[in-house]
Order: sequence, then structure tokens, then C-alpha cells
Amino acid sequence: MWTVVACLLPLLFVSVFIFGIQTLIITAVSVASCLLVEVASQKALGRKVTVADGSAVITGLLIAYVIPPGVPYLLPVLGAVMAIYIGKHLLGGLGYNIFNPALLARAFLLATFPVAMTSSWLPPLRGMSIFSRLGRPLDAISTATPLAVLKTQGMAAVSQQFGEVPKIYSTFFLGLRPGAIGETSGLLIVLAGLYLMCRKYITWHIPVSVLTAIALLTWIFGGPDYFGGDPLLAILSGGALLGAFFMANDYVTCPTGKIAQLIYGTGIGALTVLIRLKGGYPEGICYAILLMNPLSSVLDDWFKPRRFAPPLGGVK
Amino acid sequence: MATDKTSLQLVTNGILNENPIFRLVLSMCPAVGISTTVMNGFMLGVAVLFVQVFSSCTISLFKNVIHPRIRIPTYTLTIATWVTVIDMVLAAYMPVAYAKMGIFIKLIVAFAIITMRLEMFACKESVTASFWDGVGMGLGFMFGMMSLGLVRELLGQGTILGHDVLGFKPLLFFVLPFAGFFCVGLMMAFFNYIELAYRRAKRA
Amino acid sequence: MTALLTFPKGGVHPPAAKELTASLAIEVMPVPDELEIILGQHIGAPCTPTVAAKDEVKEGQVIGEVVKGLGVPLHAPVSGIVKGLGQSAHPMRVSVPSLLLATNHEAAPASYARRDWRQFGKDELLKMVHGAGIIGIGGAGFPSHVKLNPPPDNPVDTLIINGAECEPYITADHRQMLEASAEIVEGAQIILKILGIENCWIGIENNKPDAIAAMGKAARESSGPGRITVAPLKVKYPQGSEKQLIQALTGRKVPAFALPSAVGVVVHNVGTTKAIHDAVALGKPLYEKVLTVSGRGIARPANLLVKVGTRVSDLVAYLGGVKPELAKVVMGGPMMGFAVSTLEVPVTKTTSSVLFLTEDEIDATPHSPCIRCGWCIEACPMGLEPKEVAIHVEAGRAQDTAKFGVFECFECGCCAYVCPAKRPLVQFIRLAKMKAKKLG
Amino acid sequence: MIAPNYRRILLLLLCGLFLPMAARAAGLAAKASFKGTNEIVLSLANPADAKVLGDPAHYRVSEEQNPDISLPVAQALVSADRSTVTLSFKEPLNTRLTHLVTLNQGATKKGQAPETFRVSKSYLGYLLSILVSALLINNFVFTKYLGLCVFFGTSKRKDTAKGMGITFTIVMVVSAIMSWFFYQYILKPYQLGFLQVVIFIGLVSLTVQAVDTVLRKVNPTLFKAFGVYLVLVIANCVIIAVPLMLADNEYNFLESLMLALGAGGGFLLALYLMSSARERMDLANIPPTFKGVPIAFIVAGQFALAFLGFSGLKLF
Amino acid sequence: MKDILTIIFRLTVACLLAGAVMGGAFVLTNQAKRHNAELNERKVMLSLLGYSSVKSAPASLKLHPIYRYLITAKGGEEIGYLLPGGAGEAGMTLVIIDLDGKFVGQRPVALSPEVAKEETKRAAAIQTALGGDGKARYADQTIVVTEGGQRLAYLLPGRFPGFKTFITAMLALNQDFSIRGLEIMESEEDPGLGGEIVQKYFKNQFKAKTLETMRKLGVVKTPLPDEYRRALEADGGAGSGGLSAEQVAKIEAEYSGKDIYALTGATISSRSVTEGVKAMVQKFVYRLGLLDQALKEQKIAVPF
Repeated sequence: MWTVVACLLPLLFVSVFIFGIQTLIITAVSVASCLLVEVASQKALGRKVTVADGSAVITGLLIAYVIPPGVPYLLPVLGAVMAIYIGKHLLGGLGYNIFNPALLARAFLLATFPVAMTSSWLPPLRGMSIFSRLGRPLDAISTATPLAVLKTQGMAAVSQQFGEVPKIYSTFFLGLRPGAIGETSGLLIVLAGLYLMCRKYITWHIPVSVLTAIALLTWIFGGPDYFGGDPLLAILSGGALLGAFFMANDYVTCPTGKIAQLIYGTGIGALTVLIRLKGGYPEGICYAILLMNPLSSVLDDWFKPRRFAPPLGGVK
Repeated sequence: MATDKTSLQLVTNGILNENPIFRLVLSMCPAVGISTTVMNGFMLGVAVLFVQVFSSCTISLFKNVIHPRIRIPTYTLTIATWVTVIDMVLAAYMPVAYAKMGIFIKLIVAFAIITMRLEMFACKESVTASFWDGVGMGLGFMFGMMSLGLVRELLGQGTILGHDVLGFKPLLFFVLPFAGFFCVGLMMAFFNYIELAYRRAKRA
Repeated sequence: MTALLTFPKGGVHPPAAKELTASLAIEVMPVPDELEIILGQHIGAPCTPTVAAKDEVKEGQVIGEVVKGLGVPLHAPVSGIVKGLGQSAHPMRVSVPSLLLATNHEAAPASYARRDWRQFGKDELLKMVHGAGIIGIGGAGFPSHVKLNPPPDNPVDTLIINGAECEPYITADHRQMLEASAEIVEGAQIILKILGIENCWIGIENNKPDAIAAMGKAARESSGPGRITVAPLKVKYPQGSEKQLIQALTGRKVPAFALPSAVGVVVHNVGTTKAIHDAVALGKPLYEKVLTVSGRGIARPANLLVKVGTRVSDLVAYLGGVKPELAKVVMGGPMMGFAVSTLEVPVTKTTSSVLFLTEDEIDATPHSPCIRCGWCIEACPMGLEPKEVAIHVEAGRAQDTAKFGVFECFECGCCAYVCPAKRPLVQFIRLAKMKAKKLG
Repeated sequence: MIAPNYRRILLLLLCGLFLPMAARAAGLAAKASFKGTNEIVLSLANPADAKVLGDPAHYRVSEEQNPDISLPVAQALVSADRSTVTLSFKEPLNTRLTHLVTLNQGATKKGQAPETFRVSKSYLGYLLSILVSALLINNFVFTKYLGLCVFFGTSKRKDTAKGMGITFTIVMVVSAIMSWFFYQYILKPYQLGFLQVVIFIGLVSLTVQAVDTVLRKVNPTLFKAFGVYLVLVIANCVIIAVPLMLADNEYNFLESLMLALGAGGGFLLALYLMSSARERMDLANIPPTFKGVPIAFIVAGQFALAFLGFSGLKLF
Repeated sequence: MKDILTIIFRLTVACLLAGAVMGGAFVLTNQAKRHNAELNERKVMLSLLGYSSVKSAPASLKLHPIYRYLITAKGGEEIGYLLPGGAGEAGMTLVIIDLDGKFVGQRPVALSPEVAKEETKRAAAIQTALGGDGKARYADQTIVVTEGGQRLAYLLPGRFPGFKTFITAMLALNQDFSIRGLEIMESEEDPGLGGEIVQKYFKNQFKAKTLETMRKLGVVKTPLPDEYRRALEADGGAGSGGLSAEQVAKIEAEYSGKDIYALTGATISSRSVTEGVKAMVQKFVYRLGLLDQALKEQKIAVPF
């Protein structure tokens, strides 16, 4: 698990340069509270304390990566309680949670602090010092994410604010745009994902099916006409990459069979596009993954591994 | 067969030992859906109390005339009648509260708790006993709803019965509709915890 | 040669670690002073001793017979005096009855003369195999004469000689194929004759090119019945498992709970084939065993020819003792073998190796909860779900595990090998089998 | 025995996610349709004079409900083959309402009656949106909090959940249709609205009794499998809530059918997902105070959090 | 057989009893229900006009509802306005105007304004008045408020799509069509987000916007200025929020020409309400203009 942590860390360092030291603080708060809640819940429930396995650190990092970097510090703390205690330990601890803890925390925070969670985005620093934002009131600097702009104002506003196609691709790919830490640098996420794939920690099935479904469906339905959407932009904007490589792939909450994984990934992609295009939120991958999570055990049940050979006379 | 319990025992039984919400786990829909304030809990509690008491008394009164083969339809008819009456009364005299509770008043008709009490208790017992049992069950439901409402209103809005108590809003989460699931789950666990602790203390 | 043959699903690639002993010729270990011969060497009923304490026995003499049920006789590995019945430590069970034999070092070793086996009929050959106490010495310990006499309703058309030797460290079969290739080929021909068929495959993993060459040469040079083909196999564990080997070579799948004969195949290990050759062509019963002693915890790794009943402690003494880094002694391969707690365990007919592993070679990190990564499902060659079995066992619901096919599991250990949480999945499965059997 | 059917149901569900989009595509073939929020495309049966067609003054566009208020056409663009005209408007149209477009060629072509086009989103799509809404967006269990007693009572095992869900859906559809007829043809005309509750619950009991009798005679095996759930169906709030909603919203027959199907299917879906989650939780080490129903509530809350992803979803 | 007969008999009796109980309750409560609903509606209307329990409405204040009907006649669709007055003291008048705004005709309707509140009776009376000349469909209702015979304000109930479902609102306009007040009656917006449209600081922003401002009213996403927020929350009630009534009036006047400040995180809801209100006002002004013109030209006497 520490490998995954290591893969996630570069993203944090880059985000410090893009958004300022604020991101580091919020991540630290999130990770620390996750560790604390993990220890506390394991103590309270009389279980062995296993913070060293790194799973709480991953959850902490992911919570910080999916919330706006400008939120009050209380939010990641409450998110940690939801993710670690309610989402994981009450259900039996590591390996028994049904939903991805970090995303559960995000959904919870989004419902509980709708304003902070939808408006505390920071614009890239563009040459300012990374400390320059400390202590400044947030609403003076907050801005909107590309997907939110797209949802409320349309593609023209996105181009105006973030640049024209194709320059916008490179801007997004490098992460120079407002967004959660984990949404920023597509480049680093892809690199980390490919590394994990090479090390065989993850397989290609889920990321590829998620991204393919998102790209394909956005291409078909996402534009003013059919087959007029911009698939590349859909993948680069929002948390699609982080979700596909690091969240949908969460071992505990994804199916194990390969066919099941492909269906699961496609489902996530389809729901993401559905929520993005028709839903009430600008970004849908968080909820798409949460919605597919409970299906993973069902899918595994339906697509059981093929037995070597059934016993003669059939299975009883 | 007549119960040997006193009226007080019947009432406390409904509130504590056989609390419809936390013990029997019946009638959960309103407990999740509209337990956001104490007032809501109280209003629906009153409605259920009336329906329960009236139905219990009616069935108990007519228990000798009810043909056993049409027992359940008769119960349903009785409950539906009283629910309709309560529904109309509330709609007429308390339109604001009625609007808040929406469809739930009419749904009392499908509350398992009421049918269950008729089947288990009222069809065998005297009118008085049924009355007290109905009161107990209704109060138990009201108590459950109100305690849930208290927690959710206090933690969600910082108020009790609409009066500002805390002066700030601790956590919007608790008044959100879906939080009802968490609140009910946590409160049940809380009561379980108390019971376990109580039993442990008793044994020690 | 385009693609090497293998089985399609599952399997793992543990480090082979065969270089420790692969180049060492089989050496004959001097007979120790005392032997402990376990009476139940094979699957089926244990033998009843036919000798009493203080009796003098000759090398090759029958000392135990199976009175009732399935089994083969037991022979004295050396000449000596029976000291009596005892209890022996056993790698799998706690303790088992055994015969203690004090070696008479002065007695001359038994000598066997070559005879022309081609003159015998099927029934006579089968009787010889049975009488020589031959069992599947690759590990299963299944009496060979039963395998050689398949039920008539399943006509057998193919013989497979298993030289895959997929377990890490072990090189016993490898060395035998190099040093006794002609005998093995001849043994295969004997089996073909018994079965009355022509077609024989010898499957060898591709990491033993010298063995493939030697066997190929022997097969070409041999005169006599049958079409013997040497097939190089892809290196993948558990290639040497019967069902996987059959699938790799013939594409047939042996149904669960059925014998290979159900798909018209008989499989014998190279060691067993050699033993059948010895029994039929020389009349020599099975009381010796080639085994690999390896691992970085022993002073001198070696391939040894030892008498059945030799204690592991004697092996250690002969090979110069253990190193201080020793962490775990395993009988059998590292994947499927059993850790032993004492060195006073005797070698049986089915012992293929004794491994002395150091900390580096085993992973002793404690196991953590299952995170459902599904790697075990990927690795399982039988298409089972080890994680579900383990989770059910942990939750005290072992009786429900039959639906996950625990009884189809042959405990190859692939799942435990790949498990990132280091969960002892094989142990969980064994527990599940035990409890499910008891309750079902 | 019935497992493969469930796989099909899931596939249907997944298809259901895409069908609305397909239905929208079908709408393109209609005579007049919205394009975006600012344009209406008309397809003409017989090509007319491009000059007439290109003049905004020849069009009168209004919402069907407000025929007196004509919406000014900014521009009328005629395609090269004169078979389609694209009308564009300055102000965005309320595309949820049906619009009327009247093309008056009378000025140049004597004797030609004004041609009227009705522009609306496809009715099929509307029906589908009712279905999907009841199934997912406003799932009765997770977003309307109805039917919970039975939901928690029968979601312990997958088989039970399936049985309950299917029985429930059948009874739901039958009783909802009967209720609709009763309401439309008896209660409403005779002003007996206050008898709603009694009549509806009576119809439900009747349906249950009928299903019971028919099943017992026709398919005893099926009766054995589903019979036990029939009684529980009556104690389910959803079964009475749906007729009440039908009455409140004045749905027509098809819409009622869709709502009933959606409600039943949604209940089945919720039960099935929950049961697979609870079967998984059976194996977990859950704190003793939470064992049983409390933890089921917590998990249901997590489901509800995930289902928040559908909030604000507008298919059409 | 006897058994079944008993069952049937008893069930029938039970049903009759139940029916009697329910029927009785219905008769007893229905009147009260309608009365209470009316009271409630009137209370909302009055509070929108600026009256409360403290500052009660003068006796000369009168509410005159105008019911609008869509009439499908032979020559196409027409709009009918059911007005009090016109034909006689107790009766009402149906003024019919065609789609282009030209006066078509008027019909006397034998209906008292009190009875007209009941939808079914009203529909029947209109159908009678129309005879075979068309079929009327109820569209909506607006209320003209007069004080001592002078027009004071207009009340417009309306319904428009919000973020999730429909929002029901009531709008009060001054005589010059500037906005007097907005009340959100029903909405199902997200709590904490779009649900905030019911808050004073949002809905009071519409106050005092003139017709001109309304025509091009937009939504801005800049945060609501603090003093404006305090003024909005004080809502004319002097003293609260540390602002005097004059200060509140001054601040409100200052911002009256500006766009609506969107709720944080709920731009869609804010925009829905703004667009909805805009559409309501524009449609009403257009229709009232035509109606007034018709009334004037035809010299139809109405109480407003």
C-alpha cells in the first residue's frame, strides 16, 4: 500500500506549486485525522491497531485529493470520521467496507457543506509565491472548476477562461487550472497509474473501461450535435483520471473478475457521463463510483471464475 | 384470556420494552423520512397514537362479532377508516403541519405496528386494556420519533421545538433527509449499548 | 517450436531456486544405524506388520502387508533386526505407527538380475508392480497398480510421464531423467504394455533442456513398443499437477472428483516410472528414494538416494549440519510441502525433498485482513475463489465453503504465494475442508 | 433456477441508462424538434418558397399553455434543399413545455392554410423518464424513505430479496393499475376523494388475494417460493404510496404503469443491492452494539449517500 | 354457505359503518379545511403586500381575482378573462380576447365572486355562458388589489421549473409593475443549497426592481455584499440587524438596479427563480395591457 501512497505523493508536491502551501496543509490535516480516527476506532472497538499498513494514509490522501483545497480544516476531519469510522470500521474494518471510504467522505461533505464544497476552489498561482495565499479570505480568491463552468455557462465560457482547444488540453494535462488536488495533473496520474500497472498492482481493465466509456459517451452525447462532444477534454477535466486509476480500482470495493471489472468500469464511465451531462453536479465520477460499488459483489457473483472442470454429473 | 398487566405496565411496555421504533423495528419510514424536528415527530406521533387507540378500541369492542376468516380485512378497514378521519382532521385544522408530513399521514395505514397490535393484543383483550396498550404503543412511537427529532433538530439546526438553543447550526448533515438512516442506526446502537452496559452492571 | 505447451488459467512463477542442486549428481547416502519405517506410506489402509520384534529381516523382504482395502506391501530397506513398533513424527499428522529397524551393516546388499519383462502378460506385470510396493512417489502416494488397471468403461488412450517438476528447489526428478533416462523410457514402455496402448508423452518443463535432450535421446534409441514423445512445457507452477499437465498436453479437462482415466489418460511421475522399471525389469521392490535436500539453511545441498525410513536428522548429519540462519524445515516442495517441527521425521516413499529454508527464503510477515484484490482468483489453476473460503472460515462459516469448491482444491499454494496480505490461504482451505467434511 | 433472468434484468437496467439518449435520438426524426434551448428545427413535408420560409415574420411561435404570447423569432435559416428550417430565438425556450409553431404562408400563396407544428420532447422519452426516475433518481427506498420495514426485514438474504422484490413488483403493477381505474372513473367523478386510502388499501389486499389464489392453482412451486412474501406486501408503504401519488399527479394510464413499474423495480433493485451488501457484512466482524439492524441502517444511509448522485438528474 | 353469508353480511355492515364514519368526518372537516386554506392564502397575500399582525390591512383593501381561460373556439384559440363586475352586481363577465390581442367579445356569467372560488362551479358557469361557442380550459389566476377603489398592487401566483422539480411562488407587483415582494410557496431544492431561495436575503433582492430592470435582469456570481445582505434580512422591519428603516431603504434603493446575486453554490436555482419571476412579470404586464385596453375601449365596468 505504501507504493500507492508513493504514487500519490508527486501529485501533492505539484499541487503545492500550482495552488500554494494551502494544499499541503489541507492534506496534512486530512491524513493526520484519518490516522487518528483509525487508531481511535480500532482502540474503541477492541481491535488490533494497524495504522502501519498505510490504508488510512491512502484514505486521508484521497479525501484531501477530492475536496476543494480551500475548504475549512474541519471538513477533512469530519470526512475522516465518516470514511474511517462509519464507512470502514463499523462494517468490520479493512476489507469489509462496501463503499470507497474516501468517496463516501466526499459525498457526505458535499451534502453537509454544499457551499464550501462547491466554491472553495483555488485558481492556479501563476507566478505568485506558494505562501502568498495563507491567511487571505477565501471568497476573495475562489473560482470555479472547468466542469462547473461548463455546466453553468457552456463551452464558450470554458474556452474563454481556460484557453482554446487545443491549448486547453496541455493546460489541463499539466494541471494548471482550478480543481481538487487529485484533479489537477493528468500527466502525473497517468504516469503513476502506468507505474502501478507495470508493477502489476492494478490491471488495465477498470481504468481503460472507465475512460473509454467516458470518452465514447461524451463524444456521442456531449456536444451540441450527436458525435460532437470532445472526448479528450472529458477525460482531462474533472477527476476522471484520478477516479479511473485510483478510486475505481480500490481492491476492496471493485469486483475481482475481469469480465465483471470491465462491466463495472463501463458502468462507472456511463454514470459519470450521465451525471455530468444530465445530472445536478458538474462532476459525476465520485457518485458513479459510489453507485457502482455495491454492484461489485453482485457482478462478482454473476461472473464467477470458470471452474477448471465441473464434477461429473453436474454441480449439486 | 385477559392480560394481568396494569394500565401503567401496558403503557411503559409500549414505550420501553416493545418500543415500536427501536425495539420492534417497525414503522421505520417516518422515523427516517420526517424525524427532522421534534415537532414533526410529535405531530406524527399524535396521529399514530390516535389511530392506534381508536383502532385498538374498535377491534376490541367488536372482537366477538368479527368473523375470524375476515379478520385481517376488517383490521385493514378499521385502520384505513381512522387514518382517513385523522388525515381529514389534520388537513382541515393544521394545514401547515399537514403539508410538512405530506404523504406519511396516509401511509399510517400501511404501518405494520398497528396491524400487529390489533392481531396480537386488541382482538383478545378488553377494551380498557386495549386502550392502554394502544396508548403505550402510540406514546412509544411518539417517544421514538421525538427523541430522533430532538437529536436531529438540536444537532442539525441548533434548535429545540424551533427555539434557538445553541445559537449556531452544528452540522447541517443531521437535518438532511438521508441522514435519518444514520441517526436511526446510531441511536439504535446507542440504546443497545445502554442495555448491554445495564446488563453487565446487573450481573456484576 | 512455436509456443510451449501449458495450461491456460492461473498459475504463478515462483523463483525456481533449482541451481543449488541441479548440477549435482545423485549420490548414494550411507545407510544410517536405525530406520523408522512408517506403516502408512500410501493413500489407503496402512500396512499391518508381518514381522515381530527381534525378527531378522533381509533387504527387500516384505515386512508389512495390507490386510484389508487398498494398498501395497512394505519392504525392508536394509538387512537388520526389527526393534519393534513405534510412533513416528509425521509431517502432516501428529504421530503415526512405524516399524523400527536396526541396520545390520555387515549383511551383503541385495542383488537383482535383469529379466526380460516383454514375455510377461498384463496380469503378471500388474502383480509385479503391486508386489514391489509401488505407489505414486511424486507426492500423492496413490497405489500404482490401481492406476494401471483403469475401469473398463473409460478406455485409456494416452500415458503421460510427468517430468515437469514445477516446484522450486526440487531437482530429484531432473537428475533421475539425466542419469536414468533409459530406465525411465523402458518403464514407460512397461506401462504402455500394461495399459495396452501406444501413445505416451513425457512432459518436461523448459527450464531443464538437458533433461529434455537426454529423454529425447533415450526415447529415440529405445527399441520397443509405443510412441514416446518428449514435450517441452512452459515453466509455470503448478505445471506438474496431474490435471494441469493433462490439460497442457492433451487439452482434456479432468472433471472434479474424477480420476485422469475419466478422460482416457494415465499419469505417472518419472520417479514412479523408474520404480516400475526396477520392479518389473529387475524385480527390485521400492524401498529407496531419490530426494533433493536443498535450501540455504543446509551446509551442503545434494540429491541423495536414501533408504525409506531414514530420519531427516541423519540427512542433516551426513550433509554437514544446518546453518545458523535456518528458519524453517519443509518436507516436500516449498509450495505444497509441510513445515516440520522436528528433525526426527523419517523419509517416506513420497518424500521428494527436504528443504532447509532461511529467513530470506520464507516470508514471515504476519498476515493482514483480506482486501479482496482477487490475485488469488487469478492465480488459482482450478478456477476457485480462495479469498471467499478464507473469509468464510474467519467468520466461522466453514460449513458454507463447499459452494466455492474447496474440495476441488489440491492445495497447490498459488493463492497463498500471490496473496499481498500474506494470508495463509492453504491453511484456511485445509481447515475449511476439515470442517465442511465434518458438518456435511 | 431464476438466476440467469437476473443477469438479463441487470443488462436491461444498464440499457435503461442509455435508452433515454436513444429515445432522444429518435426524436430527431420528428417533424419539429428542439435543438439546444434556443433553436427549433422544422422538417417540411413539401418544399416551399425559400424566401417565405426564410422570413421570421411568417412564423408564430408560442408555448402551448400561453398561445397569446408569441415568442419573437430572431432568424429562420432554410436548408439548401428547403426541407428543413431552423428557427433561432434570442431568449432560451422552456423546452420542457410543448411549443406551437404556426407557419403562415398565406401572404404569398393564396388558399394555403397555416401549418401548425407541435414541438415537444418525445412522449416515449417522458414515459421513460418517469420510469427511470422512480427506479433510480427518486428511488423509493433510498431517496423517498418508504417501504423500510419490509426493506430491512427481507434484505438479509439474496434469495429472499429476489423473491420479495419480484412478488412486490407484480402486485405493485396490478394494484396500481386497478387503483388508477378506480380513481379516474369512480372516485374523481363522484368526488369521493376522501375514500382514497380505504379504496386503495382494499384494492391492494384484493390483488394480493388474487395473486395468492392464482399462483396457488397455476404454479405451486412459484407459490411456495413467493407465497410467504405476499402478506408482507400489504405492510409495505410503497404499495399504498404509489396509488396516492398517481392520484395526486393526475397521471394517465401509461404514466401510471411506468411509475408502478419503476417503483417496483426500484424496490427490487434496492433490496437486491442491500441483500448482497448484507450477505457480505454477515462475514464481517461488526461491533456487537451495531450487529443486525443498526448496521443495516448505517449501510442503507451509505446507499442513500451514493444515490444522492442522481439528485437533480434530468433525463429530458 | 351460511358461513359465507354471515361473512358477507358482517363485512357489509363493517363497510357501511366505516363509510359512515368517514363520510361524517368528511362533511365535518371539509368546510373547515377550505376555510383554513383560504385564510392561509390570504395571510400570505397580505404579508406580501406588506401587512402583518402588527400592521393590519385596512378595511378598504379588496382582492379581486381574475381567472384566465384558454378557449378553443371554431376560429382558433382565444383567451378568456373572467372578471368580477361588468354585467351586474352579483354577476361576473367573461372578456374574450384573441391571440393577437384584439377584443372578441364579452359574455355575462351568472356567478358571484364568492362562488367563483370553487373551480368546478366556475367551470360550469363559464361553459354555460359560452354555450356552444367553444370549450374553456382553466389557465391561471391573478389578483388585483385595490384600496378604496384605486389599484394598489397585483398578486401573481406562479409555477416555474427549479433545479429539481417545480417551484411554486407568489409574486406581488406594485401598480407600476415594480416588484413589491416574492414568496416561495413550495420548492424541493437541495437543503443548504438551492433550498436557500426561501431565505429573505435571496428573495428580497427582487424587491423594488422596476419593470425596466426586470426585462434585462441577470444573475451574477459575485458574493452578496454584506451591508446589502443585512438590509435584505432586516426586510423593512426597522431596527433589526443594526440598521434603521431609512438605512435599509437607502441600501435597497442603491442596489435596486443591479442584477440578482446568486446563492453560493446554487447558481442554477438562483437563475431558475430569476428567469421564472421575469417570465411571470413580462407575461402579466403584456396581458394586463391588452385586458385594460379592451376594458377601456368596451367601457366595461370593473371594480378595479
